[in-house]
Amino acid sequence: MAQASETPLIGETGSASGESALDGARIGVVTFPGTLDDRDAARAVRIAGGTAVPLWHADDALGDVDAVIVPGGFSYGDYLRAGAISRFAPLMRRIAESADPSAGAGLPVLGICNGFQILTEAHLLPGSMIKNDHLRFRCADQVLRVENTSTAWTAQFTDDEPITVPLKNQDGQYVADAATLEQLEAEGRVTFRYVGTNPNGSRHDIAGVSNAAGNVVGLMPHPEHAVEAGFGPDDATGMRSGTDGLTVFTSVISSLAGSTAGPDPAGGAA
Amino acid sequence: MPRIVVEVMPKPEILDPQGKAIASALPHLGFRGFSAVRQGKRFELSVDGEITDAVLAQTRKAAAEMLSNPVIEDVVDVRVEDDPAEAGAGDEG
Amino acid sequence: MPRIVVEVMPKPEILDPQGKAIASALPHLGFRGFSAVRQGKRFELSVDGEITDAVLAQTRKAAAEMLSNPVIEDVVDVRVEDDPAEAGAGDEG
Amino acid sequence: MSDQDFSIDTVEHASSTPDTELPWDELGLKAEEYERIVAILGRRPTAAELAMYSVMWSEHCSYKSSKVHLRQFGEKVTEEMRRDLMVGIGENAGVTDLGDGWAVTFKIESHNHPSYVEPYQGAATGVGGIVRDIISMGARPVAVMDALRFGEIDHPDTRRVLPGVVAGVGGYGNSLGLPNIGGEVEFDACYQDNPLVNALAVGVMRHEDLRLANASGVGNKVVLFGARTGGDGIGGASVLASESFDDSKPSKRPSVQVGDPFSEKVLIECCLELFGGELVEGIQDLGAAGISCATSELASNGEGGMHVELTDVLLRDPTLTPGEILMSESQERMMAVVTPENAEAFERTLAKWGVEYSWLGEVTDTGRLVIDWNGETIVDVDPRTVAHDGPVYERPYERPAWLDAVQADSFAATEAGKDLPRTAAELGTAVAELVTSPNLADPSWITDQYDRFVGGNTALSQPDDAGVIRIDETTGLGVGLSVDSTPRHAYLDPYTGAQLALAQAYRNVATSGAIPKAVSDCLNFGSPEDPPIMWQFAEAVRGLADGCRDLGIPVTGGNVSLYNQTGGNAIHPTPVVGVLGAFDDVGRRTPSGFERWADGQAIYLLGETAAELDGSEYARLHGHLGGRPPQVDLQREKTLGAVLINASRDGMVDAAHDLSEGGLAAALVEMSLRFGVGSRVNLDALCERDGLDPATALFSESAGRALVALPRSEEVRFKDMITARGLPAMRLGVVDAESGELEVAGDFEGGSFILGLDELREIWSAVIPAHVEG
Ligand SMILES: Nc1ncnc2c1ncn2[C@@H]1O[C@H](COP(=O)(O)OP(=O)(O)O)[C@@H](O)[C@H]1O
Ligand SMILES: [Mg+2]
Repeated sequence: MAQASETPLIGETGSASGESALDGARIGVVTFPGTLDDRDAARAVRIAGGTAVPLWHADDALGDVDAVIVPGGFSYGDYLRAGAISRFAPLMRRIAESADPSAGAGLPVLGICNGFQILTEAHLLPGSMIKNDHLRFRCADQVLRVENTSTAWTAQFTDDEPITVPLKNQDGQYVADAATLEQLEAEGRVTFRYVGTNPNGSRHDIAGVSNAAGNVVGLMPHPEHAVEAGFGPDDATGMRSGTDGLTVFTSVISSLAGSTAGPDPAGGAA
Repeated sequence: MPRIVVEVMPKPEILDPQGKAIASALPHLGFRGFSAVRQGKRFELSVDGEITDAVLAQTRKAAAEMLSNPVIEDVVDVRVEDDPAEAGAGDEG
Repeated sequence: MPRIVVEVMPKPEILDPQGKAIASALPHLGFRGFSAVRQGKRFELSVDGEITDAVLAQTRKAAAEMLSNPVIEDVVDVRVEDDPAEAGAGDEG
Repeated sequence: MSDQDFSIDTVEHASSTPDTELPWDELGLKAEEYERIVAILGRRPTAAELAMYSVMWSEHCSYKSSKVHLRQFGEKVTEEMRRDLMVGIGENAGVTDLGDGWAVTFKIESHNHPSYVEPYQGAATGVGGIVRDIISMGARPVAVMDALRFGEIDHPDTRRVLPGVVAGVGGYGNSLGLPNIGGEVEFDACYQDNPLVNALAVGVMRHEDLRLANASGVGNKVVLFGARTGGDGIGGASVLASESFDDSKPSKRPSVQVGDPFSEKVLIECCLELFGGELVEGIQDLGAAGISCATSELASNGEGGMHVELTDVLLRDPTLTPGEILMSESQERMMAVVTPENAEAFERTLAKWGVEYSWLGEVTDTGRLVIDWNGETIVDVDPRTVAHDGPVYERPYERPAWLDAVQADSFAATEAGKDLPRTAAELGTAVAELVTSPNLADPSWITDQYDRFVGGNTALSQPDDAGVIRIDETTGLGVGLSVDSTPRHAYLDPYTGAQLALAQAYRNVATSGAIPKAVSDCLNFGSPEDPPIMWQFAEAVRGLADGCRDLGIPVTGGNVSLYNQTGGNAIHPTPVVGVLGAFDDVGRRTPSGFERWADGQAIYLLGETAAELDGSEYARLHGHLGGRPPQVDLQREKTLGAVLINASRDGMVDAAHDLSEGGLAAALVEMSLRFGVGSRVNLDALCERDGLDPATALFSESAGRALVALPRSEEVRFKDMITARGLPAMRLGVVDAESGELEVAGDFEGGSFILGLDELREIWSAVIPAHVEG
C-alpha cells in the first residue's frame, strides 16, 4: 500500500489529484499484510478534509502524523486470533508509545473492526472479541448510538446520536470480565452501543470503547464505509445514501486543528 | 466431574494456513528454533453421570463424524481427564 | 522428532459460542448424555534440534503471550510429545 | 530442494527402455491419446512427460469435447463487437476497453465437484482460482460474484453443502477485500449430487498495464512464487509412484485443497506492485495442472522455449516425485518471466511482502520446453503439443428422444394449469406462496455473509439487479455486472434457454443503467459422452453465440464444466451467463426498489406479456416441468435496454427492476420489499391488451420486460421516448409509500387483493434460515 509505484487505481491512499491544498490534519493509516479497508479509511480522511498518510506495519517510526487509524480487514488472515499476530508489528510499538497519555498529549488512535481487535490484543483497549454468537460472517447496515462525545473521534456527534454504518465481521462479539464492564460503564467509556437487536452477542451491546484518557477508540462497525452518498449504507434519505460515519473523521480533524472544520474542504484547511 | 477431551489436527498432508502464519511470525517475536507449527482443535465434553465404555464409544463416534471433518482432519486423541477447574485454577493458566 | 504440544481453552466464564453450538447439535445427531462442550485450540510446535529446558521456557512464554489471549483464554497444557507422524507423511516445509 | 533419492525416469532412460509400460489409462488417457504422445515424441514419454500430457489433455484443461463448438464464439464476432475487445478468448481472461485509458477484465469459472466433496474449501478455492486469473492479466481484482445451485432445500445433504459453500465463498472473498456484488441461488433436485458453484471475478487496469501469459526474451528468467508446492489435487495420480520404478511408496496425498486467502491477498498486492514497477514480462497463474500448465502455456505463447530445473521448486511435502510436482494444484502460486536486470528489484518486492519464490530457469531459443531434475532431463517437448495441440473430439450428438414428449407436455394442459387462481383471495395466496418458494425467497441469509462494502466503490449490489462498481473516483466511470441462468428453460430447449440466460443478464445490466459490453459464460452440463447431453451442449453454445451476435456483445472468455452427472442423472443444462456493462458515471445507477420519497410515482410495465408459464417458477411450484420456454426476441431486448439506459442517463426513472423468475408478481413484491414501500397496481389494461387472465399476467415469465417507477413530471418525456423507440409499455399503478401494502386490482372476483409488506417480509425471509440453520 505504501508503495509509490502502484497504478493510481481506485481508492488510492495518496492524494490522486496532486493539487490537493488540504493539508489539515495528517492522519496515518496503517497497512498490515491482509489489511483491507486501508484505502477506504484514507478516502474517508480525504473527504473529511484531512491528509491521509500511508503507514507500513514493518516501519519502526510513526513519522509526521497527528493521529492514526488502524483499519479493518483480515490482517494475517485472522489466523490464530483476529489481531493476534499484527499486534507484534514494530509500528504497533511506536503507536502504543505515542498513544500513552502519560507520555504527553496522547496520540488519537482509532481502531476499526480488525483494527479494534488489534488494539485489544495490544492491550491499548480493554476486552476482546470472540466469534459472533451466530458463528457467521455478517454484513449489514447497523444502527449505533454515540454514547460518549468527549473523545477526539466523536466530538462532533451530539449526545446519544443514532447513526447508521455498515457492520461486517465474523469475530465481533465484544467480551470482557464483569469488573472491566462495570468500570467501562462507570467511566462512560462505552463510546458506541448497538441499537435494536444485538447483532453478535456483544456484552452490554457494546460496539465501541475508549481507553481511560479517551484518545484511543475502537469500534467494530465501519464508519469509513459511510462517508460518501451513493456508496454507504441505506438510510432514510435513500439507497446507499448514509454518510453518518464522516463525523468520526471530521471530529478528529477539527479537534486536531482546534477549530470546527467540517467536511467542506474550503472550511477544512487549518 | 471428569470429562472427555477430544483432539483434532489437520491431516499432515493438508495445508494448514494458520500454522504456517504462526510459524512465520514466531521468529519476528524473538521466538526461535521452531521449524513448523500446526494448529488444531481441542474439545472438552462434559458428561452427565459416569463415563462408561458406551459413553466413550459414543464420543469416538462423535469425534469422527462431527467434531472433525474426516476429509481434512484426523482425530488424534480421545481421553478422559479430571476437571482441573474443580480443584481451582488451570495448571498452566 | 519430538515436538511440543500447547493447549489453549476459552476461560470458563467466557461464553464459548462454538462449544455451545456443538453441544446443542449433538443430540440431533443422536449423541446424548453430554452436558456441555467447549472448544479450544491445540498447537503442535516442531523444534529444530533438542527440546531443552530453555526451549520449553520459551514455548511457555510464546503460549502465554501469543498463542493465547489472557483476557479470554487459558493455557491449559504445555507438554512434549513424540511425533507419531515420523513414520508417515511429510509436514509443513 | 527435494530429498528424493530414487532412480528417475529421464528422457535418456525412456529412449533406452521403449517397452516399459506406463499407467496412462490410470491417468485418464485413452489408448489413442497415448499413441499420439508417443508419435509426437518419437519415443515413449517419461513419467514426468506423461504426467504433463495427461493433465493438459484432460477435458478440464484441453476442452477436447467442447472446442469444436466454442469456436463459434470467435466465428460469430462482428467488426462492431471487436471494437472494444482488447483481449479475446484464449487468454486467462478477456479484456474490454472502457475508455479514458481504463480496461476491465472478468471471467466465470466453476468449482463444482470440489465443492460437493468439501463445501467450504471447494468453494473457497474456487474464488481463489478465478481471482488469480484476473491478476494474471495485470489487473487489480475489484469484485466477485457467485452463482450457486443446490439440491432440494429440504434434502439433508443441502444442509451440509449450502452453509459450507456460502461460508467458503464469503471466507475467501471477504478476506481478499473483494466486495461480493451479486449472484444467483437456485434449488432443484437435479443438483442433488452435483451442486454448482460458479464464481465470477472482475478486475480493472490501465491499458498499459495489460500483461499476457507468454515467455519471451531469450535469457529472461522464470520464477515461481507464492505458496509452496504440496501434493494438492494429485490424489488420483499416485500411480505415478511408478515413475521412480522402485518400491518407495509416496506418502499420502491430500484429497482436497485447502485455501489460504491471506496468502492470496498478499500475492495480489505483491503482483500489483510488480506490475506497477514494470518488473515482470509475462505472468501466469497456477490453477488446474499447476506447473505443467504454467510452463507449457508460457513457453508456447512465447517465441522460444524454456529450460527449468524442477528440484528448485520449494516444496511443502519433500516426498513429492517430479511428476507429482508437475501436476500439483497447490493454490496461491504464480509464475513469471523477469529480465535479469529486474531480478533484484523483483526479489526486493517479494521480500517486502514476505512472499517466497524460487528461480527455476530461463527462456531459451530452442522451441523446446526442457525440464531437468537434478541436472538430468526428464521432460523435453514441444510446448505447443502439450498446451495447444491436445486432442479435439467431434463427439456424436443427437436430439434426445424424450424431448418431444417433454415439449408436448405443456403446463396449460395439466390440472394446475387449467385451474389457475381466479378470485382475489386465490390470487393473493398464490402470490404469497410463489414468492416464499425457496427459489424466490429472500437470499439474504446467504448474501449477508458476503462483504459488499469493502473498497468503498460499490454503487449497487445484492439484492439489486446488477452489481455496480466505480472504477475512477474522479469521473465516476464504472461497470455493472449480472450473472444469470435459466436451467429449466434450457432443459426444455437448450438453444432458447441459453439465449434466455443471456437476455436476462443483459436486461439486468441495462436495468441498472449500464451499457452492456461483454459476456463471460460458464457452461455446466452432464457427460459429453452421452449424445443427448452433447446435443444440449451444442445447442446451448449455438444459442449463446447467435444471441451474442444479435445483441452485438462478444464472449470474452469462460469455462466449461462437464460430467456434472451421477449415474444416468445429469443436471439440467446450465449455461451461466455473465454480462458486463459500462457506466460513464455510476452515480446514474438505477435502484431496483421503490424509495421512501417516491410516493405517488407512476409504475410502468415495459414490454409485452404472453401466456408463457412453461418452465416457470409457478409451474415448478406445482411440480411441473414441460412444454416450451418463453420466446426470445433479442431486438426487443436491445430496445428495452436502450430505453432503460437512456432513462437512467436522463434521470427519468427512480427505480427499475427486470422481470424474470416469478414474473410480474415477483418483481412487484421485490420492488416493494426492497425499502418497505408499498404500491397499488391494476391488471385490467394489461390483461386486455395482451389477452391474459390475471394469474397468467402475474406469473408468466415472458422475456423482454421490466418495471420502472418515475415521477409524474417525467411521464410525458418518458412516453415520448418509448413511443419513438416503439416499445410497448403501459401505466400499471402508483407507488404508495404510506400504505405498507402491495395492492393488486383487476377484473376478478373480489376486485383486488392486498399483501401486507411486514407479514410478507416475515415469511419471505424465514424460508432459507428455516432450512439451513442448525
Ligand atoms: N449467491 C449469491 N451471491 C451474491 N448475490 C446473490 C446470490 N444469489 C442471489 N444474489 C443476489 O440477490 C438478488 C436476487 O437474485 P435473483 O432473484 O437471482 O435476481 P435476478 O433474477 O434479478 O437476477 C440479486 O441482487 C442477486 O445478485
Ligand atoms: Mg437471476
